[in-house]
Amino acid sequence: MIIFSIDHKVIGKQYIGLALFSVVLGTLLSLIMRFHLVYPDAKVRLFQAMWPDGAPGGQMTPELYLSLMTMHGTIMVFFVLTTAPQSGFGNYFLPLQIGAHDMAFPVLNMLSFWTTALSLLTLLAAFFVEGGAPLSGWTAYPPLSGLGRITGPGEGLGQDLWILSIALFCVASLMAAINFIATIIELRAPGMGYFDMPLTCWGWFVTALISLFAFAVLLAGGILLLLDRTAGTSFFIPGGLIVNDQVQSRSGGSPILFQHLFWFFGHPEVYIAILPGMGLISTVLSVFSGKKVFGYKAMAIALVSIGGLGFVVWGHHMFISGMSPYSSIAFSVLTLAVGVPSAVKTFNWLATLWGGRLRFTAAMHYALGFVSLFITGGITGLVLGQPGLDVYFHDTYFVVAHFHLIMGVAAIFAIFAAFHYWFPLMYGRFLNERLGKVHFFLTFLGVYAVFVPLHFAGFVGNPRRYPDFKEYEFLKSVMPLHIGVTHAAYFLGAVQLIFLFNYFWSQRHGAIAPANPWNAATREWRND
Amino acid sequence: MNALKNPPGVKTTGMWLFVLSDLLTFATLLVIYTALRIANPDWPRPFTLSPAIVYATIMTVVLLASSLTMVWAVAAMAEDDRKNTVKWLLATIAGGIAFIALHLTEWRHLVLEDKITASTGLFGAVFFGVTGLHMLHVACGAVYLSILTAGVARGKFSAEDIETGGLYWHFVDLVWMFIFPLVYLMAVKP
Amino acid sequence: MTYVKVWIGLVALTLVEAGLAWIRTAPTLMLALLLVLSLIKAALIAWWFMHLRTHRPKPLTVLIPMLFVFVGLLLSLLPDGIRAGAMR
Amino acid sequence: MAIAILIAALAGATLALFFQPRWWFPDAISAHAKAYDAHFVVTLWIVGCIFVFAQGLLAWVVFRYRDRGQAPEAHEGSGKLEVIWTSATAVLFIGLAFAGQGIWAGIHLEASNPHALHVEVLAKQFAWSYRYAGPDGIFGRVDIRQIDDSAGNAFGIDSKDPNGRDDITAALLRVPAGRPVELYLKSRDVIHNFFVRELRLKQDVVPGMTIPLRFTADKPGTYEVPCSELCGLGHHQMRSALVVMAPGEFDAWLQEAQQKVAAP
Repeated sequence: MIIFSIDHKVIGKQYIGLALFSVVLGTLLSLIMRFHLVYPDAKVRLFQAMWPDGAPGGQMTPELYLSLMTMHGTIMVFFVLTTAPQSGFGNYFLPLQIGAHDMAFPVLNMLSFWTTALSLLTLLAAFFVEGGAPLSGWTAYPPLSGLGRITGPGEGLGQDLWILSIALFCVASLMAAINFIATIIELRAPGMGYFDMPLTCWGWFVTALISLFAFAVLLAGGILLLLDRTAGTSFFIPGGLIVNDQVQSRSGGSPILFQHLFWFFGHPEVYIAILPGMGLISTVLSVFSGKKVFGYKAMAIALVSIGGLGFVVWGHHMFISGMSPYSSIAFSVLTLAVGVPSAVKTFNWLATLWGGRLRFTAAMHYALGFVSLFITGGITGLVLGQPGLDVYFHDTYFVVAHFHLIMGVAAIFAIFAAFHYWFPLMYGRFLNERLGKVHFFLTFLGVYAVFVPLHFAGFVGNPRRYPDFKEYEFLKSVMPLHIGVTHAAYFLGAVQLIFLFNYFWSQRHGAIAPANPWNAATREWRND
Repeated sequence: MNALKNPPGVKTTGMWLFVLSDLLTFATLLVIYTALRIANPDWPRPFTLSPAIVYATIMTVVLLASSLTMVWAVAAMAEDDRKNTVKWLLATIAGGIAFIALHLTEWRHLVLEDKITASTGLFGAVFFGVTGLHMLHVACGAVYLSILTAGVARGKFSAEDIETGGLYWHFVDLVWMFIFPLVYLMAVKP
Repeated sequence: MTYVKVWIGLVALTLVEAGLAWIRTAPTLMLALLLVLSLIKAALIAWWFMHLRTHRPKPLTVLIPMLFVFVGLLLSLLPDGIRAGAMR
Repeated sequence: MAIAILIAALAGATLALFFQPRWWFPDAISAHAKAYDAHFVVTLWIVGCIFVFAQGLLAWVVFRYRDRGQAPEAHEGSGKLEVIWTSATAVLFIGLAFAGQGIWAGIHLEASNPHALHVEVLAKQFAWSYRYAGPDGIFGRVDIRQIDDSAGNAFGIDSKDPNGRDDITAALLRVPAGRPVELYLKSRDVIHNFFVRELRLKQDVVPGMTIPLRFTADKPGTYEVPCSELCGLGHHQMRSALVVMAPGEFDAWLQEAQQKVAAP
């Protein structure tokens, strides 16, 4: 029973496989989007072959672009950034690191994975139904997403499937969260206190706690939105609407309430993506500088406070939403406060390196890249966290650059580090170090080349979620920037093949790894 | 594989975690209800004291009674008295089914006679949304307890398994303790 | 028979709640009273029926307050409910 | 070693991009926009210094402690250091949060000006309409059953309400320079967003709500208004413009528009 296995290692690998599939798919979608942005009039036979309705004659329609964008965001946030670092590596290594024989509930663990897989299938099914995939973005704000097909293509069955997929994902994540928390609380090896756990375990622990509460709220939001669509309720739909020249009979709801529910989940979700990475990076930096993590306790406390503060800052996604302006002030102060533990972590990472003897393995490269990206992506939060300044940047490419750097690319660098670091335990062989370093340098360069220029499109005021920029005078000036970014994105996409090759090739042909090749102190490397 | 057994207490911890998370889901629904009600001062209050509230009170007492039998089932299992455990579990399931039956009768009444459905306005949406989700939990609980009952009768399951099932059942009851006053009593005709 | 006593208490509180509706208490006062009574009932169920009393409280001492914090946080969307009503 | 150079080089390149003049904010055309720019520059300096300091330190540490066979030092932490950098960043970040509130207060917390020009803004998939109250200064009642885009009545102005007879609807937002303007943002279907780059203002237009937005534009010109909240497949084409006119010109335009409305 390798398919419905209840072994945490197998399930961990299954999650990683699912995330790999999703990340390849999500990346391809983004590359197609980047192409359309700079060559909106191009006719591509391949597009027509793939989407006969969405790209008649090979020229992509705006609705196809927007549905690709929605799917890219959903796939990346949920099926890559939430599954790989937490459910993937967490499942595999958490029990090993705390000396447990397995997760607390192995069957629940298996169910959680298969619910996630079902959720992914449901999401992908949206591509193939009438009207295509939804185009309301990964945030799915009603009324656009709440009224059914009348608001546009993809808003029929496609949107229903999307919500169903998210609801399933919530259920799966809740199961996983229960499993992680129960394992950490109950199954730590005798004598291992909470403050004896490696920081990776702290990362998974806090992430699971965040999931337990954040997904519960998203689940409620998803249920209500689904009721609005299918049962004719009007939780999020106000009265007096005329959509597509038809008077709507609903009344009394408020669209802003959905945004509150969504971001009550949505902001902690950012930390779900990055906290396991933070834990891992602390470990990798410490192992390869030959020192203990500087300020272990402060690091653990910083993880907990980031997780906690992460729940009180969701309003900074809603500064321009029509939310009470007084709430904005409170959310703003709290938002900048969440920068403090993040800065503390950065200082501690630097202090961990300080005075060490740095061994530049591939994993170490990714870890150092993570720190650099974390700084670059993080500090723009100081701009966006101020409501007065956010007013200009909200929904521009500045925001796109900010969150891709910090929750997208930085988290993925942590995943790369995890692969290189733990591959010997997972497959008994090394990932090829030389290929890994080449991949690192090209990726690091590519990431800066793609995302740093996008900030400047934001300075011009370039709104995001536009299929093309032909309509506006002021956007003509950013076209050279976008052309450059698109080409950099192709470069970046292409160099990922190096990693994929390395990953599959090394499973069979990599150098055989001895026990504890990195000289690490944590439990998973011990032979017992 | 799972050769080693978990220490005692893991299952109840897991169930407590589920309960906490699901409580937050229900709390979210109730908070949305509150926000919508604040935004709509003309919120309808369709319930009469008799028969609607009397009926809902009976439903509440039935659900509470099933919690009491559940407590006894857990206590019996703790003493390894499987016969009584099965008896009290069956009583609990009966209570749950009675609750669902009463509830469906009430729904039928609302839909057919008061012409309130989920799509007739925010009151109907909240009422059917919240009570529907709760009823789904009761139904799942009935199935869950049926599995436990069948297992206990055949000598399977430990006291902790029953305790865990009990946690779930009491949680469903606990949620109703908020739904009854907020959804029913706060919607009595002025 | 502590459980029976608790149960009688729960039923009695339920009847008190229904009684509040019967005597047509003013809505705001009634809401406040109902919330207090419901919390008491929920606490009784958790404390006695769910064995919170004897459960090793380790994780729950942190997580139950957390739940309250999150519900409190959710309440911060109420101002926007008011605002949505006022700006209609 | 190589990675230290790369980190430094990429940080330097990022920094260098800030000295190009091509991709930057458009001109500020209101007092608020100028205050915005001033506060942004302050923030940018703080952020820039942190960026240079942190990336520089990272590159230097990597370079300095590269493996040369030295023995790693054994320090595991220092309470004193933690306290210092935690409190320093807390003061800096939270101070910045408070410093930034002035800009925010300038958008939403200022009292309505009694002499302001009132304009209703209506968004729908995928177009904007603007309504002026006309000489009586009162907006006519709205009846959604009378909405008829082809007849030019996007707002659904009730034909029975005398206050509505002199209401002027327009496809562009024309305002006089120097006079306070108060917009009332409304949407007919989904959420849209009203964004004027030169005013540094952006506000969601939420169905079911009427959201006020105040500004005083100083510089005549035509400024594009892109929809900035995803509203469906025509989102990227939902374009409008703010036309700031010299006060005399604006009065002439208003008079002409009024005559058109008066003589059907």
